[in-house]
Amino acid sequence: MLDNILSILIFFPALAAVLGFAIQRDSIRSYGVAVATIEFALSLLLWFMFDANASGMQFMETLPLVPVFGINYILGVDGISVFIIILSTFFTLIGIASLGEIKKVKYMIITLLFLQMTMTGVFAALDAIVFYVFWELSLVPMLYIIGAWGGPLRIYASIKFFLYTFTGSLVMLVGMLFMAYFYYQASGIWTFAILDWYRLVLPENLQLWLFAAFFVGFAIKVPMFPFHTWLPYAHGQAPTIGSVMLAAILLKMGTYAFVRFSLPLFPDASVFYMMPIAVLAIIMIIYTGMVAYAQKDIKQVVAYSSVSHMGVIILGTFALNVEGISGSIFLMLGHGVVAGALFFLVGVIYDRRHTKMMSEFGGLATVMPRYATVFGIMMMASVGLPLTINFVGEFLSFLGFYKQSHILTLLAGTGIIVGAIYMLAAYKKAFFGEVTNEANKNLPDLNKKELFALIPLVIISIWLGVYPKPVLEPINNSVEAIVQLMHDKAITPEAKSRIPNLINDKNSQEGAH
Amino acid sequence: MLESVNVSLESLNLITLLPMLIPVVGALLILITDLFKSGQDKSLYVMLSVIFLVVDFGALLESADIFAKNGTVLGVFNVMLIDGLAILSQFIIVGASIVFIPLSLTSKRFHEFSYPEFFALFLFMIAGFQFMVATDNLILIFVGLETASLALYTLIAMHNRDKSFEAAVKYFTMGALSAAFFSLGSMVFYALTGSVEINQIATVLAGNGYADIAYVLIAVTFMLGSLGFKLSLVPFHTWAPDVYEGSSASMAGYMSIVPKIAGFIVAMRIFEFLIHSGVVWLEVILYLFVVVTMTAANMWALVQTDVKRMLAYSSISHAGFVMAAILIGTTQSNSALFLYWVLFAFTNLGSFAMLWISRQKNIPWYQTSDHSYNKFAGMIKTSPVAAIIMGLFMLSLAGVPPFALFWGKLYMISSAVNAGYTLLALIMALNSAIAGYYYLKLIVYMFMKEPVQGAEEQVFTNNSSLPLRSIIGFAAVGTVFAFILVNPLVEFITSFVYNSGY
Amino acid sequence: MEIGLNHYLALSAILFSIGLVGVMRRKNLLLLFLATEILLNSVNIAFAAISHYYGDLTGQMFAFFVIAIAASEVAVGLGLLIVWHKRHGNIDLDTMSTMRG
Amino acid sequence: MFEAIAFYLFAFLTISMFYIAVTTQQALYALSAIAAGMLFISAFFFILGADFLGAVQIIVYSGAVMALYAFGMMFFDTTREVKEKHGNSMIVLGLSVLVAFLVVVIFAVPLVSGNITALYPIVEGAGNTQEVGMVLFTKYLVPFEVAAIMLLVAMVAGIVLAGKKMDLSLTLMNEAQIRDMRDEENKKVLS
Amino acid sequence: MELYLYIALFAPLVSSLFSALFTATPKKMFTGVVASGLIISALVSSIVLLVHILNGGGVVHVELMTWMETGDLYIPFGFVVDEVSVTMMMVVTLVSSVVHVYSVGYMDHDKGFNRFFSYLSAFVFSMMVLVMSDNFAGLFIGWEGVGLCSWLLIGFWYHKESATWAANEAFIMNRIADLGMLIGLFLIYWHTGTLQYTEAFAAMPSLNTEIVTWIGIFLFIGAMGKSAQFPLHTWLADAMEGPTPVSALIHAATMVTAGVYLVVRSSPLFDLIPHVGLFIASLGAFVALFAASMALVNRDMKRIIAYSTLSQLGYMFVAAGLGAYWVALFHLMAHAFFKALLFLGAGNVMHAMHDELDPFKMGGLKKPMKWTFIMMTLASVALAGIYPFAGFFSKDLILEVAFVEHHFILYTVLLFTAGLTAFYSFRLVALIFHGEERYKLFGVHPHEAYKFMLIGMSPLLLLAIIAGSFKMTYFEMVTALLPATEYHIHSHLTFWIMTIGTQLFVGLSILYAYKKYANSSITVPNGTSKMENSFVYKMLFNQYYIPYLYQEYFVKPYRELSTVFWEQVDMKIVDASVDGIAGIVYGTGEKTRAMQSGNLSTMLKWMVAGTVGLLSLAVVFGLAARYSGEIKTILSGLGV
Repeated sequence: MLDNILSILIFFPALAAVLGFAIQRDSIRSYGVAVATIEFALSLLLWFMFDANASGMQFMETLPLVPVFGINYILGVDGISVFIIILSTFFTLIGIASLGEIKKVKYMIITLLFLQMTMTGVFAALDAIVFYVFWELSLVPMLYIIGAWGGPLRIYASIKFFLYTFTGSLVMLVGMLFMAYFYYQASGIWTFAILDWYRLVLPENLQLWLFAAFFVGFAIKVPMFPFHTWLPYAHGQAPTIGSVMLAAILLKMGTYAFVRFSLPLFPDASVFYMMPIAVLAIIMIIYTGMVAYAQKDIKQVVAYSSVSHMGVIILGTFALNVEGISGSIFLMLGHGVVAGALFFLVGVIYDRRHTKMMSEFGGLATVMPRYATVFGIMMMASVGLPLTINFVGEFLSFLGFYKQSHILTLLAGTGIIVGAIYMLAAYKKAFFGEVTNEANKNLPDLNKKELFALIPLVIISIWLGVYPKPVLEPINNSVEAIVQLMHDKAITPEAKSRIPNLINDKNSQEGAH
Repeated sequence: MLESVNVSLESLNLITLLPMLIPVVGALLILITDLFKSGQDKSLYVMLSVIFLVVDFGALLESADIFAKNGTVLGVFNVMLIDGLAILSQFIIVGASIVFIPLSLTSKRFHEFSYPEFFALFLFMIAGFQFMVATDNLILIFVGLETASLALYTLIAMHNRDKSFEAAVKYFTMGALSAAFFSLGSMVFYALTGSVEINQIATVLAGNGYADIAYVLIAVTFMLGSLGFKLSLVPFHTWAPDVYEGSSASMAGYMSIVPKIAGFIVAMRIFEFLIHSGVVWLEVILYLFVVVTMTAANMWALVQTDVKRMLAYSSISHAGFVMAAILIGTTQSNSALFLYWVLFAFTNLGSFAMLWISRQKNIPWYQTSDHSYNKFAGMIKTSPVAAIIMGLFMLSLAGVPPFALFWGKLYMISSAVNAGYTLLALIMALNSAIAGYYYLKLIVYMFMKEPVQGAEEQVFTNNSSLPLRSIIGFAAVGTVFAFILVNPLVEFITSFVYNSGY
Repeated sequence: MEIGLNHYLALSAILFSIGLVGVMRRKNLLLLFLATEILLNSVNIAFAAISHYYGDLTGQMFAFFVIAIAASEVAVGLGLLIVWHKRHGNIDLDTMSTMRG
Repeated sequence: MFEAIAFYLFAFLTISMFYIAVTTQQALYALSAIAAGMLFISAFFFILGADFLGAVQIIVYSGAVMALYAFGMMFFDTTREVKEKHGNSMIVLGLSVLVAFLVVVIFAVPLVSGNITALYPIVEGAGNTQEVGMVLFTKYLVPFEVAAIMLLVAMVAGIVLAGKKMDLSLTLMNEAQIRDMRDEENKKVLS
Repeated sequence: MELYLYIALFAPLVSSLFSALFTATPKKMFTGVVASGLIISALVSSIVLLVHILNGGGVVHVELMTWMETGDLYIPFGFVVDEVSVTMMMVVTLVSSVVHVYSVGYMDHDKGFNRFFSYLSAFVFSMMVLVMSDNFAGLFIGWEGVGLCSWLLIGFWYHKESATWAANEAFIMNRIADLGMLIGLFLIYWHTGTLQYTEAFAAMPSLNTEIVTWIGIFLFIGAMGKSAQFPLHTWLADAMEGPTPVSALIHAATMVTAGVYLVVRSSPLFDLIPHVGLFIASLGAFVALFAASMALVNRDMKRIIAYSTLSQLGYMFVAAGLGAYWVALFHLMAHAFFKALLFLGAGNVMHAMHDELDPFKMGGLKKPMKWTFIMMTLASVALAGIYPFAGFFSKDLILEVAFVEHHFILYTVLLFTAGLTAFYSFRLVALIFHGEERYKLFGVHPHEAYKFMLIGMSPLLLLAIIAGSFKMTYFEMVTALLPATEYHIHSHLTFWIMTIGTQLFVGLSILYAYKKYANSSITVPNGTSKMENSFVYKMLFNQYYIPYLYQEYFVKPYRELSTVFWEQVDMKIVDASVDGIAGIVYGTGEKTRAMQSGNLSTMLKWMVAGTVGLLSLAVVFGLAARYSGEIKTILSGLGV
């Protein structure tokens, strides 16, 4: 059974979701929690069995799907993906467990379980087409969540979300087909297996084109400036759980894909595009940070802050060294936890007041001290205070990119200032001051269900901020493998010099000792 | 004096005629049955048709077997041509017919099904299509085409509403013009080569090195006009939306599959040798057709208010998409055409069948047409299973993986990529994205809107019966589990296409 | 003044164009159908001429089948017109535009 | 010489007939013009030695088809002047002139690849009908049979469309109405 | 010894977490007591460690666990107790112990009593991390941690708009500097391969000077924020919105000196780059004068003390910049004692005056508040640098350093500032404690603070008086780590002239202050006097208009630019272009659907038109193919 743990992780929730149709409406919550708990336990088991010292893929599974065309069902995890999978199962669990009073709760839970399937699938897939399948499929549950439970503009938002990302990923699909074709030309074998593709060294001009094609798909998903405008709508309209899943997991697909595809497949192109992408990332960091400051709706603040943080992740990824990439992956987890928690928190107040306008609030710290505390902790985590989860990632990302460019890192670093400005300003508006609005005077503080969702997030965000090693170490091992692969594959001298050669480094160090 | 001709029976290869004869016999049998005892229930005729079609399918398997052993077979004075294309397309034609004809078994009564002639004509039409694809003789293509078309016009009209007559007349008139184009095109080919057999034409043209390029272009132009009409390429598509809207949903779904595959086979036979011999003009023109058809039809589909009409435009767009296979003209692209069409058949069968079971006899106040979007509003509340199934079909049409049509798109775009048509591949991809919008629109209506106040609750089971539900279930299963089918299909199709020299 | 194949082909083209004029111009469906007959006939001339000049019978065969097709089309077309006429009392194609867009 | 005169004469006649057919406002004129044009075309067939085709043309076209049209004309009561709205005649004119010009220009170009080997050569000494029959029932046997099916289809279609209660809608009638109708029919049959 | 290290480090954390448990409950006295107890235990541990170090017990170094490890980067949670850090630990734990005890009384009536102790102890913990860390990353943890606690504590009374605004200002300004610090860290890492102090400093001499300069500059930018050096100084005065014990602990004694500590800690680095050191010293001197000048006219008791703090920080930077690290650290220590005392005294006054801050509204308080009067006066004396108080030893030393290093301009500035310091300090004392009892106009009945608060303050008083006598012990201790430069003026005559001259100058300033402000004619200014309308007064009173400039030229444009980015750029350009593309597609469909007019004749025309179009293209192509040769000739003739 454990040989197929990844398949089980993927399809168990889907199966459970199908069976869920038969469950009575009253019992569906318990059912959902039970399924999500099992799924989460399975993912923990995955972690438990995961060999942290190995850098390669583990728990590989292979099954022919369309063998004539080289499409196979290949799964596997390494240090990069295993934690995102756990994060996704975790969020599904607390998402379902803390689900508030909503209409059609049964459909919501079933949809979430389907979403869980697609998320695990994306991160576990090692075949481009299988990856693409889950990648696209993940849009559907999200579309439904936004469209059916969202705010007044939900239909516009959901369609925009779907079409925008769909368009991007179709371009990416063309890129994948080209990649497979080039592989076929080089080796005479059709394959979409990523690990096979890793071995293909492409000439630089092809790399540039393919990188661009993949980039469109990934960048929209991330979302990178200027492709980000679907995100505020999606977040603004989505129900709490939708925003949480979107921010915590779905956005990570884009950045994860950069690490999984763009970097190892196209090292020269990565170097070539590094600076333009860094500029985009900096625009994301600063510009969206400023836009976040101008928001009046607290959820939009968090939404734009997500974009801003994703910029840091991108920057770290394109540092193309171990520090930066590890940091960016860690920041994916960190941002997942923090942004997820922030959206939860915004949802808490929305449930009570049915508004997200900061002008409606003020002085909440007096009325809801626990809420204010948790929000404060999460806000500080979002700002990237040391000993919180985000700091580790941000620090490493910036540190990594500093190797590539001083000035750009300095510019990007202003993100920590901009981030503090919008977050603190929002917190001040909502929580500080006198309680002026009559409706806020008797708001109940966090209840048990909400605490159940939030306390673990607080614990994680501090635990991993203080002691990131158990997570960072496996990530580091896998990233080192990728960086070394990139160095070995790089053709242009510039790429060779930009991407560190770990083996030589180690040798020279040993020699020096 | 003329010498008498001695023909041995073996040399005729009459087996090549067998698959076409079966539906003809079936049709005659139905007519005769009615003659002896009229007023029998439609189920008898449906089952008779299905039986004959199944036998036909069996005969096709036999032909496929022969093809696999001996390669391409000529028969009956070399008029019949049983190659891979013929067999594959007949599989699609007959297979689709087998699943479409039971859609007549609605629980409500519809005019056309009380006529045994309906079923007879249906079978004649199938025979016509089979003749059309199983030959490379322009005369037989023409006659087969007309047989099928005339039957089809009648079948549409028999739905017996104002709109269906209007549709039939429009279709008929344009069809007549198209027939004229076809004959003119054939005439020029004949003038060029002294032959009306495509192989022969190709040989002669290649022999003289396309000396009369102007004539060739005229022939191609008129052939394009005629086949473009059949395949609903823009600007020859104008009949399609009206005809789809005017005919019953089951017939519309049928039309989106079967006549087109026949048309594609003819187009493939005529155009591919031309493209391969370097008629650049044709390549450019086909490129234009593909792009314009895909894009324009998508844009029009965006603005539709009726689902069936939207699906009509979407079918046009899909046809444009598949037309790319002929433009590309590699073995892979031709295989992709068949793969795409098989998967498309599953999905379209499902979606049109869904429309068909929700068909009301009278249009309620809140609908502007048979299947206007707001009829489906809030369907998830009133009939969740139907909504989910319909959603599946829409996602499949949009090309969302892993549903059926995604694999078709994947293979098709891949063939474009492999043949170096990068831009085309991108345009195809982007068009899929545009198309996403209108399929999504239906999903939005079904899942995200509230039902219209006072709407009938039972509209989605209005017309359903066990056979219809089974067919929808079959289509749904095929759509969802297509990924299992893809590999055997690709292998099978590719070997047939490759062995036919395409 | 030798009459060659090209003469016939040109004649055929002219007649075909006249047929097209009719097809485009006519609003009365019956007369429109008549125009389509012109189209088919013009092609038939060319077929016969090519057949003659090449000494090959295929052209005549084609023409023969075209005639058969034309005849069957008339039957179906008139059938449709009759039904329409029964319901609407006219056969003007301007009246049939309930479906559009 | 005779051939040339005949060609130009008949060409002139057919063109004018067909021109009248597509332009006249009188349905009867149009019908007559068409019928005449068909006859003139059969003349071409005779000139070109396709006697069988000429005969068929006269019988089928000028006879059967025209009779059908004539019948239709009476049925539809279009013997009077036909009122047609002509929207933008410039489009029609432009398009058709363009077609004519292009096709004629191209067709005026002599075919380079002249020496075509006839696949089914016209045999000296045999009558045209014989030859046609020979080819028709060997090479073109299948199309011929299919054509037969096509004619059957057309017949059935014609009968269904024009004859069988297409003016009623069984879709919209309820069971009782249909039963009444059936009963009435049976009565007719019995009486 | 490691046990003591852990106690010193984690006792505050435990204290913070313990208090945190009760944040949501009403005031509980025992939280304050327990917190104070734990902090005192940290103090005791620090003393033990100090003794250990003094006895030559050697550096105590522990590595708790790995924090970050990836690629070549390795950052542990390492803590070191050496001569420098133990000094800081002493200062921190001592002042915080006093402040904790004091706060039990001061926050007596506050609803957020428990919360306050939680924050305060958290601050102590962060500060301990800052000073004890053995690497730059750990320092940065503490650095940000104290920033957070400062934010929490400034904004402690979060219902006050001004408090929360000040808290945010402080945090954001510090963030600006932190960026510089981060960049400094990155530079260190990428050029030395480590962030450990010892290894990094060991590697630095071999680096390119340019790089070391940049490292120094960026680290100093970090220090500027925390220590509120110009131009990042505005937050410190605004930070006085927080409770007074907070001001005493954070904004006088400990956190603001972190910048100095950083420079001292990085002494091996700054030794390599004297030009940067000179800049630091110059900036320090400038800030010393600049802040003192603002303190001259201010009418907010706490702000005056805050400006004085700022000014003293300037002194420290002068010393540190000139390479006299031990002097800087010594002044840091001494300053911590008397400035904390001053603040706590001010706290007593505020308590008595019901949070009144304007000294002009007080006067004559020496009678009801005798002990406070004594303490504040002595603290002011120490601040002014009168022999034999602590300030004399430390501050005069700095003047000497400037003199010995031949930076006479700096010396002059500092000397002048010393006079100003004396003046504004005693202006404050005079206004509060002497003269008419103006507070009676406002119906206040002042009373002395709790006795235990006064007793709690007494260690500070003691140290403010006697700290100077530890100079040599201290010198011997820290020079084990820091450059042991002794600053002696070679000529004895000069030395005496300078010392006595300075004392005289300072004494005169004090007298002048008393003369001007201790008399009974002082009234609450109403903006009408001649002085108040003078340009200099206005400029000083408005803090050189710097906060105004920041507001006008940074805050407002930032806000407006943000709005523009959102409403104009994001919505109207980026998003609108996406929607525009969709709109074009949809609109094309909408416009061209008329092609499908539903009229059969139109359909037929389209069909014919399509064919004609194809034909035309065919003819064009055919002609082009036919005459390709001729076309080529023509084109080549045209020179294409």
